[in-house]
Amino acid sequence: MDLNYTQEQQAFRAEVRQWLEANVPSEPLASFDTAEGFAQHREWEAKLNEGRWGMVTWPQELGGRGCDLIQWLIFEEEYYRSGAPMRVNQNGIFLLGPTLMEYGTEAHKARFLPKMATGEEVWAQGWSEPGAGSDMAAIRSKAERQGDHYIINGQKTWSTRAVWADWTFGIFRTDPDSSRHKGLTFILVPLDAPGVTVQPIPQLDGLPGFAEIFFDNVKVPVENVLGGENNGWNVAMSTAGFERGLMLRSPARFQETARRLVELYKANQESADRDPAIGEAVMRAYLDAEAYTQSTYMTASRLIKGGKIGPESSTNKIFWSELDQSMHQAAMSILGACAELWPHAPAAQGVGKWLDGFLFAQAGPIYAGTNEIQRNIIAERMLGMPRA
Amino acid sequence: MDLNYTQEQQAFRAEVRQWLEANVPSEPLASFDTAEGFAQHREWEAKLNEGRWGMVTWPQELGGRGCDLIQWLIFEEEYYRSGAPMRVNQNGIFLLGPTLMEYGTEAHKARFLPKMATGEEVWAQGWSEPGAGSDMAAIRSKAERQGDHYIINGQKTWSTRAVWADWTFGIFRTDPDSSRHKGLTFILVPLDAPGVTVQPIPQLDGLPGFAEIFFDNVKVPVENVLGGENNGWNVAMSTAGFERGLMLRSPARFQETARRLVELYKANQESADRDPAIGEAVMRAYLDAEAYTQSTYMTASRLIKGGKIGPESSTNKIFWSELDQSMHQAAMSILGACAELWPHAPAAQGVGKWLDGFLFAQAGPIYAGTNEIQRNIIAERMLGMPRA
Amino acid sequence: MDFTFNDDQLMFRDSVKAFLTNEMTPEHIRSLWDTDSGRSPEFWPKLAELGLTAMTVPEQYGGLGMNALDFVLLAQECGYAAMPGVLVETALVAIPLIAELDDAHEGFKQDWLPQIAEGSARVAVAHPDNLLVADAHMADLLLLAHNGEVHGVPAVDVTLEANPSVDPSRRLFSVQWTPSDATKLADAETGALLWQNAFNRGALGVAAQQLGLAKRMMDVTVDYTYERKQFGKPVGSFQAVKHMMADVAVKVEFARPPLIKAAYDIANGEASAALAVSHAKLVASEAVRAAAKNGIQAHGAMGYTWEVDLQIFMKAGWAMDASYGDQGTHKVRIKSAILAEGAALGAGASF
Amino acid sequence: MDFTFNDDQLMFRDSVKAFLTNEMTPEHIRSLWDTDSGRSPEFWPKLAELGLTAMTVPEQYGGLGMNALDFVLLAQECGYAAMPGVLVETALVAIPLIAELDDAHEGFKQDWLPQIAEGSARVAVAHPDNLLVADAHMADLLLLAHNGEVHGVPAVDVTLEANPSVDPSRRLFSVQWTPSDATKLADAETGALLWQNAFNRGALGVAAQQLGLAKRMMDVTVDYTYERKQFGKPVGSFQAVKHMMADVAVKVEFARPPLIKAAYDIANGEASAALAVSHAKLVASEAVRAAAKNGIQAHGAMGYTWEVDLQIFMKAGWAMDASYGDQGTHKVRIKSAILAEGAALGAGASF
Repeated sequence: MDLNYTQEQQAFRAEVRQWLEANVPSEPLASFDTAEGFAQHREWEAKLNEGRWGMVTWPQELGGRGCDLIQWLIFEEEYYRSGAPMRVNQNGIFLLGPTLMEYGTEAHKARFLPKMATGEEVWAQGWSEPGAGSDMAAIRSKAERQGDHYIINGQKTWSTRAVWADWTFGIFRTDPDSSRHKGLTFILVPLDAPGVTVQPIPQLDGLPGFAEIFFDNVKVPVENVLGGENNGWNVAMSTAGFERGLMLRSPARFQETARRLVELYKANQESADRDPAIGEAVMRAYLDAEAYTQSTYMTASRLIKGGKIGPESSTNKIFWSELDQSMHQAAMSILGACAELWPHAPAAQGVGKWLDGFLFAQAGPIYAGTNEIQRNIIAERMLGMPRA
Repeated sequence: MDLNYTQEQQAFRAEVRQWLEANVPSEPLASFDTAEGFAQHREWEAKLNEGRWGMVTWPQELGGRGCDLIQWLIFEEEYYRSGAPMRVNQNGIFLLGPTLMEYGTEAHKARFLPKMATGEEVWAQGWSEPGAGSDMAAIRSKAERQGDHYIINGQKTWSTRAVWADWTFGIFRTDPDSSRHKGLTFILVPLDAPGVTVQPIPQLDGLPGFAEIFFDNVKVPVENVLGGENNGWNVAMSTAGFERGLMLRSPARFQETARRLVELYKANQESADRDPAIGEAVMRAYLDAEAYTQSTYMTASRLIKGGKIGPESSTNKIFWSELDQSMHQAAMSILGACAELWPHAPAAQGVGKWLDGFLFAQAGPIYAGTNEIQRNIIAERMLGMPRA
Repeated sequence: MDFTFNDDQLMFRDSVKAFLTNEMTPEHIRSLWDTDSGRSPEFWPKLAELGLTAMTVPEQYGGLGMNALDFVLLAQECGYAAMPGVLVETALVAIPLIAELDDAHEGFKQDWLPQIAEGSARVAVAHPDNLLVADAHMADLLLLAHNGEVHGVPAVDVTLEANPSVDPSRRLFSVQWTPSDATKLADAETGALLWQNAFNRGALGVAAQQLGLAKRMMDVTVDYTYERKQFGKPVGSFQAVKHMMADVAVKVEFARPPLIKAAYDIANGEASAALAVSHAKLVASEAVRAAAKNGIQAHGAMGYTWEVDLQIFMKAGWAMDASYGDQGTHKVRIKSAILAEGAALGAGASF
Repeated sequence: MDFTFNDDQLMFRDSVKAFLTNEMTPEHIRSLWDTDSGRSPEFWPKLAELGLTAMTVPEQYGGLGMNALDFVLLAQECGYAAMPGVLVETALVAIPLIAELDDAHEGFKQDWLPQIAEGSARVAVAHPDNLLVADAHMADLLLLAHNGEVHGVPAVDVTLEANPSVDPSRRLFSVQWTPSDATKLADAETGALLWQNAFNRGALGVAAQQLGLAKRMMDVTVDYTYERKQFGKPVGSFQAVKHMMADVAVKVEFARPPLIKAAYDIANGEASAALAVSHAKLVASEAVRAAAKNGIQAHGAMGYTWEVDLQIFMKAGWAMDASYGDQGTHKVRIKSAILAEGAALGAGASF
């Protein structure tokens, strides 16, 4: 055990920091759930890619830097620390990218990875279907093989980024007689294909953060299959494993929120301390963000040495999502009468983006597998309790 | 709505207070989970009965005072306020007593109520059976009719007070072909009958607060049936209804604990305030005890006007048991290094009976139907959510 | 000792509930969100017709002479319906504040109270403990604070600036105005008491509405758990979902008695009113937070959408949370009351 | 940057775990409860044989020269087994405290450390921040505080009075003794630092044991949920029971990294050690409370009995909760660290 960064790691951090200081936009971008903001974020992805900072964990030959997980953590720390824009293309970079590298042919990689890296093609995920939610095996959308094509019919929902994205990936039932996890195939579908309709779903803040995608006889070439016909569940699990794992919920995000919360608290300590629960929550935010960081470093160190992520990763999902909720609730409590105001309200003093964050934090315990599903997984697979 | 006590109610309170001041033992009695303490408590019941304060809600003609629920609340307030001993015979007075009045014949009442009132006969409850717990319908103990007797075989467990009690009441399967709620009969059984073996169950503090009762061909006359053969479930529900309802969990108990907690906090405020969660918990204790009292007065007022207790009474069970747990946890936190010490430890300063109370509070969310069962009831019967 | 409402109180509550169920549907609320004022011109007259604007106006000014206890059940129903606007604040704060002015302002009372009672004039209250003024844009009269004094200013003499809230139903304004002797209704000494009473009544009103909102979130969520299916079963049949709703039910159930007690104390001028109000407000706020958190969780992803009605009630509950004192304000009042030397605590001290 | 233990550390942990699983069974612990001393005379020599008493003794005194990081996994296992006695306090507090004495006490070190390493002498620590002294009755030497000074007193020169704890395994004593120049090992100035270091190491030891206890409560409860049946099914198949155990698992899982970080900081003399220790101690205490609460609940009535082994672990966890600082003590240290001007917070500041 050695909790010091190596000289190389320190140099890497310095390099990231320097580039970000020079390149992070001075004005915050508009929300990527708006057309304008989406375009701005796509541009930012291109800029990141120019500096080869877009997909640092990808191999060198694919335009990445072949960073290991510790380097990735360092990159993320610097990224969040710099206040750089949110990644509009995380579905591609963190979910589909690694899946393509594992299951894709050379042709797949050549076709999809470069444009993913530049932000030229932004990916939406197509996991859930209506009435299924966290039950990923309840897939009813069909892909029927016709010669060298599939004909896709059905519907996906809760597809993040789909409103302005270019492509989606998801699993479709290719064996009509199958049920649950069997007979599914992982397919890549361009959102501008004839027969695709994207129906925005406005979220709590009124912006279309996700969408329904309708497939009406959508024709997709068999080349768009990843990992082979009827093998979709395995491919999807590898993708979802990443999602549930550490790649998407970088500790840096929560550490920065905790830091901002401490600042907010210190700036309002006298009024905040009228409610002792606030000081407690602030302390808790710092500690939990720290524990989450330490835990991630432990996992990263273990994976670098050849370890595997197990069902204990479900504890992560619960921990960060509840942390995020409670940090934002604490901020709302500190803000008091200002908490309900949007930042452009004249009377809103020092509210920052806390209200946005508060609303977004409500989704944390729901998406990427509800926390109830995660608790089932922990109980059954980690603790070995009897199935229902 | 009128939240003032009437003159009669005030006079009643004064009368209770006066009697208790004159009669409550100056030294605390030993625990009624010891032979010595049980005898002392039985004596105290007799003394209460002499003053006609033993079963104030019973009708005048049965030796009670015919108190309505408001008077009962006043009595309880004064009782807890005075620091009088715990009631060793509450199973009789609050559970079986009212059930006898509802389902008993005149002969039953004449035979059992007076001795119950004097404490001459102390009652144990015989609800649970091994492997059943909160599932009261999973009764396997049998009572076989033979002429004018039943022959009882089987086993009860978690029988509070059974180690030193004289009688037990419970339900037994009289129809061998029945299952679940059907074919059960409510029977009164003397614990000194041949074939009865009482096996103490030591609890967390090492004392036998409950027991297993084994029945080996125990012969009981049919007169000991309450409410008729195969009608036991209804009789038991009426009894359990009282238990779940307000009669056994008098708000006064929690108000007095909250008051003692406030005192403990004030006496140790400087050290306690190092942990802001303590001040919060103390405030919460007071508020929750108050809310529970108000709620009980609302229910009592409603019942006096002819209302009924519904499934919302399951919220009571959760509320008082969690309140009791958190109050005692707060006390342990205030006591710090002294919290773990028994009162007779030389270094134990001002610990009172908090450790005893803390251990006992752990049982609250379990007995009288676990809080999980209560939450099921609330969800299904009060909120009308779909059954599993 | 009788801790129940009388039949009149319960019947009036039922009729208001029925009225709001029909008139103030989620669809209607959403349609109001898209309007400039956020208010329907036909609605206030209907409230007046029902007698709601006259409830707490003293009889000599054309009102019904009812008190906070009579009104509290109605305030809960206004919350349950997420009714936009300031009926509750008008009945519990503005009207009593005017009625409590001293005799020197009898003319002011006669000018305004009858109009308010009949619904032809509306009032907004700029309580000094609140940051902004709700529905100032609909008001004919504003009650304003200046160095602790109470002022009454006609709408024509103020300038408003809108402050958008997370709850699109809620219309909040900063108010620019100039105090003068002509606008002064109470000096700072009298004002201190008036504003203090107004604060307690305002907090009671918010608590009542929040409790109604918590109940509504619970009800719409329970309904939704029949609709939403996972693994082939309605989510409401899963024990985890049941228990999360049961936890809300416990909070709602035990927030109600303190609310009623607070209303009773205010109506009867009890010394315990401030403590009772703070208790009620704190637990109502907690009930809202729990109902929102567990409500959205039981809804799953739908709970995070604009489409599902839950958002209407969550946002209303969140938005008014710090109005008339945030949790900290009320915790301070509670603690100072229970830690005071000689505070009446323990069994027998509640009533 | 490598946040993993090496193979030696893990293998030693495994062998200690195996040893304790065999030797320190719940049945054995119960049998010790009934003895006067609460300790088995054969057990300490076995610990010495395994090298556990020598682990943290510097090599020049016949020890293995290991540090807090090497020992922390073992301390967790001691907790997991609810091992009675003060091995953890000896290794993490007593031995380092003696080893840290200045050169003037070289003779004292040479007298005691080799004996402690080989298990022939035992030490008890009366840390000034603790109320009582654990296992003073088994000690040959007591390290005591007097006005901030450190004193070393042979057992023959002290008088003990027993203080029964809720945990029958725990044997606590008040100590009567007379300080003298002959017993003094450090003056108040040096003592302040020594006691401070001892406090951090003691808190680390308690945190490690508490975390082990929380894990054990989780494990025995999970096992029990197969045995206990309700409505014809093992209670562990009910979602409510699963989720209550999952909640404990989350707490245990996220209490581990802070514990390891604290051990690392102490072993490496990092400035962040005090903060790290307080973090570890606080969350370990919370894990114990949650594991006890949910453990007893999942056990049902059996959890409240003397018969079920859960009680052994609950009581051990509760009893040591305030040892080396209660939650308040550690919260104060955490808050002052994170609210300090210029505190390093946020992304990139952890290591």
